[in-house]
Amino acid sequence: GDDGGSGSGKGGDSTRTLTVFAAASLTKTFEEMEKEFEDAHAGVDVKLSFGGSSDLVAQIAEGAEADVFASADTANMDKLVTGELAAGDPSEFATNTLTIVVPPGNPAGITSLADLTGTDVNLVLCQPEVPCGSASLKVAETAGLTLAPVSEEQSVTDVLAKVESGEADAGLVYVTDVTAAGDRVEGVAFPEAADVVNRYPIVAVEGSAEAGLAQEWIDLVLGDGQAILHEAGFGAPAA
Amino acid sequence: MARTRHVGLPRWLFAPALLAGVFVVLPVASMATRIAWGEFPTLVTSEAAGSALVLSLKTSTASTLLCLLFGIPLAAVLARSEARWLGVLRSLVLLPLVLPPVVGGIALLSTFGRQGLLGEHLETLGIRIAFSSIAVVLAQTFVSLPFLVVSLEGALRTAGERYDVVAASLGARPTTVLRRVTLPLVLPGLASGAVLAFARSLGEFGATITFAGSLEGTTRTLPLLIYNLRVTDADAAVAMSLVLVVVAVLVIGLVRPRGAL
Amino acid sequence: MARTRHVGLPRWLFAPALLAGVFVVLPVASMATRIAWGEFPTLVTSEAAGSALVLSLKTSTASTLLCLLFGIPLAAVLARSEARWLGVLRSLVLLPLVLPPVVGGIALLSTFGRQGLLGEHLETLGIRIAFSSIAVVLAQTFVSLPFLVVSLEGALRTAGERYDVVAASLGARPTTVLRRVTLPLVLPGLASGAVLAFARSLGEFGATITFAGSLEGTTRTLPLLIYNLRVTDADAAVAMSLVLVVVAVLVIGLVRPRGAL
Amino acid sequence: MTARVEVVVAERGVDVAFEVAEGETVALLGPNGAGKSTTLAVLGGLLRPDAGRVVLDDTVLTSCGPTGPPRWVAPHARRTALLAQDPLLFPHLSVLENVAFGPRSTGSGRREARAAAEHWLAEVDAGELADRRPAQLSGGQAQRVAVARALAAEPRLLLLDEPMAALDVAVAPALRTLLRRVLADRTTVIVTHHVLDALLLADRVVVIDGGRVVEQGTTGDVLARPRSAFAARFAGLNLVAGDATHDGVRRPDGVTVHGTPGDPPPVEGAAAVAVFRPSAVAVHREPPGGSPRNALPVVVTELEPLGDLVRVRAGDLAADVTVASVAELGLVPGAAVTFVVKATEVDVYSR
Amino acid sequence: MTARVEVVVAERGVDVAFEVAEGETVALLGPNGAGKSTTLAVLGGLLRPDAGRVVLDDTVLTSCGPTGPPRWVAPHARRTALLAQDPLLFPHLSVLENVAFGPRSTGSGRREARAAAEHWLAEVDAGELADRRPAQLSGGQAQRVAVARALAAEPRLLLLDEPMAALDVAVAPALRTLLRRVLADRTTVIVTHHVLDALLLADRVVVIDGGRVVEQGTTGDVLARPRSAFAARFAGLNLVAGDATHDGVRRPDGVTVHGTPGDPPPVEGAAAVAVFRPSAVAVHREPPGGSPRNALPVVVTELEPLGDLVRVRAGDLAADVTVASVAELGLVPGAAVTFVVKATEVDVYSR
Ligand SMILES: Nc1ncnc2c1ncn2[C@@H]1O[C@H](COP(=O)(O)OP(=O)(O)OP(=O)(O)O)[C@@H](O)[C@H]1O
Ligand SMILES: Nc1ncnc2c1ncn2[C@@H]1O[C@H](COP(=O)(O)OP(=O)(O)OP(=O)(O)O)[C@@H](O)[C@H]1O
Ligand SMILES: [Mg+2]
Ligand SMILES: [Mg+2]
Repeated sequence: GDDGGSGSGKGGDSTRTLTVFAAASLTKTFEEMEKEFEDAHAGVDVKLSFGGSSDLVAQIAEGAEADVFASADTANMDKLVTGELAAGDPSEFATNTLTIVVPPGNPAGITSLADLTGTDVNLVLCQPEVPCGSASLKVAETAGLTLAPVSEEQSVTDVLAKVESGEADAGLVYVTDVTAAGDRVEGVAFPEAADVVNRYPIVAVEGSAEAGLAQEWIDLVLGDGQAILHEAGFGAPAA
Repeated sequence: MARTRHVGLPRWLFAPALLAGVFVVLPVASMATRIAWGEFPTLVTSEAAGSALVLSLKTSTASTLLCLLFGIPLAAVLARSEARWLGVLRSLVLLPLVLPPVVGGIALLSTFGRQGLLGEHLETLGIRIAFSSIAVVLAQTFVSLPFLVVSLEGALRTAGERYDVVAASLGARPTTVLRRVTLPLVLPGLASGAVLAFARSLGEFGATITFAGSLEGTTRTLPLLIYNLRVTDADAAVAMSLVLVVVAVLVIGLVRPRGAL
Repeated sequence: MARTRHVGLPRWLFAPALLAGVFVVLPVASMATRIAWGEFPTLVTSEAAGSALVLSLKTSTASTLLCLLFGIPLAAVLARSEARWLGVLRSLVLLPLVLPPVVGGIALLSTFGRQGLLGEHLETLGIRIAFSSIAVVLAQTFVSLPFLVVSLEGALRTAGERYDVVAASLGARPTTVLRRVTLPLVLPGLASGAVLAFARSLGEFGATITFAGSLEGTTRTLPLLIYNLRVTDADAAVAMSLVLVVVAVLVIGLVRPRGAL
Repeated sequence: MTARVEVVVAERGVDVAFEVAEGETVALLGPNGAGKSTTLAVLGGLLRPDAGRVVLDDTVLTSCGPTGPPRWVAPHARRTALLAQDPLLFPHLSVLENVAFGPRSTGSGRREARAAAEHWLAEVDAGELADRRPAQLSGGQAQRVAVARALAAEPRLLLLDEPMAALDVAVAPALRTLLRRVLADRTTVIVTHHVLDALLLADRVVVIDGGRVVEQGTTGDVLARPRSAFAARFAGLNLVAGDATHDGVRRPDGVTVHGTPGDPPPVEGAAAVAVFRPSAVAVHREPPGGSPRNALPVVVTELEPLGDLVRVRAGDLAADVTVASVAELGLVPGAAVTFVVKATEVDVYSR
Repeated sequence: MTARVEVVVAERGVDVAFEVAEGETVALLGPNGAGKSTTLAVLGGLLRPDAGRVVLDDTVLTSCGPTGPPRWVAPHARRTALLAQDPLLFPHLSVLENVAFGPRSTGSGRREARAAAEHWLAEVDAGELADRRPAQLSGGQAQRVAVARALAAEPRLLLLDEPMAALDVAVAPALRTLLRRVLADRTTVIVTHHVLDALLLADRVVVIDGGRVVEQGTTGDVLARPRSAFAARFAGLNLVAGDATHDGVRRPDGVTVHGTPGDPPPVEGAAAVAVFRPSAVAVHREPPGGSPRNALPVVVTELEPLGDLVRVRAGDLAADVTVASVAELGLVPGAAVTFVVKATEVDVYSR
């Protein structure tokens, strides 16, 4: 990107800017789409801002200039919609499910969700307040298990870091996170995961000066972008 | 009573000083105005809040003591020795200041973690640091140590060595000089340093979450709790922040020696 | 050449000093050993890395200057005036130190944000601060100011007023005294303070992400980039952290006056 | 510049008042801790007294306590350069910059200030030290530079606290000559412990003891006819205080010293002093008969060489005798002897 | 304790060597900047010389440069208490604690140290200051406390840098008497600018000028028969240096001063000095005839009162004359006169 002085240098100048706020878990996929989009739209500079979905909603509410918002859950998207900051209805563009993540070689020999309840297993989860944490609780609840983590991490990244460093024996994260981490961790799929599906909605932001471009970005995500998302481990949208 | 007159400060100086004060105080004050004071008591007296507060105070005190224990010698060596390699060490001590705390946490993991440089050996001895309160203290010490060292070294340099020399010539051994002359003379600087270290420990978040994790009663200090709350209940987070601020101001106000910062 | 002898430090002092040094340096070193050095050049020369580095240096320099501009007067007032209410102000200045940076960001938003105390009025004037590079500078200034003020105030107190009084009696007006006597005498303390402020600005993360967001080229400073990278590519994050460290050490090494920290 | 000074600093037990006339040099004399430096600090505006006034010409510089509305002029606006007991050269400036500091601060241009600094440095014989840092000076060199710095500030009222301390025997007379020239037409208050400084530099002396002015007057008067014990000691004279008799002074212990009453003679019974030179005192093993009418029994406390003579001290009193007599009389500290002085050598006047 | 000292500090142009015998007190004399404080700093271990040795009895305290293996004993292990030119009382300790610091540091118990401190404070007449902070002392009081602190440390070698500076006329003799008693059996090096201190306290004097020892010897010898200009000035004598003639000294400018050659007489043509007292000098308007054989044309530079007399200074030379003659001759600075001195009053000896 350039080093333009403020949030978005819009107008009829040589470059137009499209600002996309997206959940952190979308970083890799959206960065790939950015290239594609910029190739297809000469003179357009896409600026991506990643963060926790709730942070991003708060920023938009505080006046951050965003054209598109892609959330990692429906709850935060609902906040945007109730705040009358969404232009139109959100569209779901991906889903994600949980998986067990273990260090390479699976030293603790975890094979099922029930194995996580072992007393000698150092288990880390996301804190209940963030989407992957609440999903983890739900999964355990449906399976009738009580999980006793040694730490409730702030984000998926922190869970991965703990497992990757061997500090924890196992954790619960999204499939896409395991895919992104490559061979630094291993995933252990478990059947109960299908009960709790996380949905990713996207919407154009109210008052965007680049409503046209915003819609084109959304179209890309819903269209050609699906392949990129699939490669990263995301499931197809339900509807 | 007769009073030594201070050299008056230039009057224009008060304008930027006031601005600086306002710049620091106003945001906190305006945040305070947003609190739903009705719910405040329930919010801040919850069990989670209580245990986080106690943990924060305990670990911050411990890490401040560690900072004093190791930081005073380091500052003394940096201020008084003239060896070349100390210049390098002096820059290195600033590392935790520039490292984003999260990266500091990663660094600590790569040293004291289960597969870390030292952690491996500790593991075989049956000692595990990660996910324990000790990890919290280590993380806080790591980020706070430079504060103590830098302030104290500055104070030691400003104070100079004239009185140390007199003490030595009166027969005082280096340890006696340090204890009875050097440190008492830089008490204001030492106090500032300790206060900075304590405050930094109390507010420490990134390294703690990365290195120690977040579990109520063991590793979830007040800043970690505040971060948790923020996702679900921004008001509660702000309320707890105010508690943190008040606690810090109280502790610092009670502890600091007269005349020192 | 004849040399003034330093009073020897007690020998036992070197043990804890060394331990302190190791405790700070070892984690960073052991983290460095984990870097895939082969990819290092590509990682750190990416466009994103470049623009983040430039932004970080620009904003940190700006905020250090702001800290000096407003912090020197504040420290002078705190150190030299004896008014009662200054005791309170002195505690309040420490607020940004204890506040978890994220909360500091919230506080800044509630002041300078669109619906904030001042932001509202600025908005009607067509000025919008939040989520711009100015917001980055403000966030950094907010968290760094206490460092400068506390170190400088400590140094001013340690230096005392004897020379100021002499200067005044020779006819120097308060401004002249400040410029030609007071500040030059506390140069080591002032330099330490500026270095601390710069370092803290360079590493600032929480308040920035909350108050300024994370937009490449505008608000995504090096720590924010590192945070982003951590999600996708932990190795790159560590590599960039090292870049940050090296930059900080270089800048500090070049800038600091001789003899001062 | 006429200066009027009234100072009360309760904490230090100081309560003094005196005046300095235009162009006059006043020496403050007194024992350690008498309050001399305190008085200078108040004059220079570095200490706010509990009560008192400092008036320079018609400007009230300090006024507090019951007398009139409170007033305070900042030190820098007083133009009263103070050379304190400690040289306190600015450690970060060179010697030349130190001396140029005053002129620069009071509005001189860079070159002008530099020229003035060079001039004053040369005057105190420290020209070759111009480029040094204060840390590279010896004690006496620093003292000289501090004197040059105070003089270069060209103050309306110059305050010098022991400016000649730490100077070597070769420099001291030269600096004294310089000060004598410089202070001739300047209003100055100078603190000193040396009689030669007072004699050569001061028009008047003010003697402070225990925080009170015990005596003041022109230098010649006070040193020739001291009324206080300290001034007598300072002038190198013997002084016996007591009540006036018709031809002398009766000490509280009953011993009477006879002498020549001054003009006017003291009223009988009033407080008076008898003053005589040590060289007028003869020392005897036994009280002698004969014409000298005063015989004071004393115990020798110290012996000091004094040129060809020996000064025999016995408490407050002193006698100058030849080396031969010391040997002859077997004088050692602790010996009980009699100090004998002719009444014609003793001046008696009221206190 | 015998001390042997050889010190080279190139940066300050100092290169001196001397010895101090067991129990002896040596006075270091010399102009400002001569290197006196530098020498004390090396003795006390506060400065490492470029070359030199300090040997106390058989212990090598400092050794560096070409002479033997390098050695360095830390200041605290030397037991050489140094009273520097600046009192430097510890500001955070009370006066009593300051004085007790030395004893406490060298192993005395708390009560013992306190008792010692009280004793020494009383000795310097500062007992009532015990509970004050140094900031609450006057200049002279601080100086006295600093003396007490140095004495209380009971060092093997005592180093005093102008201990009598800043003292008032009443305290100075008492402190001098105290030091005289205390230093009698102590090995001490003392720096002073006052002839009385040297006379009363020192067994030997070492005169340093420009960083070199220019003269040393027993105090009496040096002060009575000085060989260096500074020592003559210090002793209050006139000194003319030049080449020996058969009965005098020829100055480089050709003027010859005749006198009484000492025993042994200086070799003709060798460096020699002529020394005479100011009181032996008569001042004439015109060169007189008659018996006094020495007539030195001079220009008066300063006039100083001296008791009943007036000291007429003309550059390095001085003459003491009566007030009456000053008036009669119309002596003022700048007047060209002739100093006349009888050859019998002039001592001539080799340099
Ligand atoms: N800062 C202070 N606080 C309290 N008392 C003080 C302070 N400074 C000096 N004093 C006391 O006040 C009295 C007067 O002190 P001052 O310094 O005026 O004496 P002085 O006449 O200058 O003596 P000296 O000849 O020793 O310099 C002394 O008894 C001293 O102990
Ligand atoms: N720290 C220093 N660095 C360099 N030169 C110095 C330093 N201190 C003193 N000097 C110089 O060294 C010489 C000797 O100084 P020293 O202090 O020994 O003199 P002194 O004989 O004690 O004089 P005084 O009677 O004035 O105290 C002087 O010319 C002085 O200027
Ligand atoms: Mg004084
Ligand atoms: Mg000296």
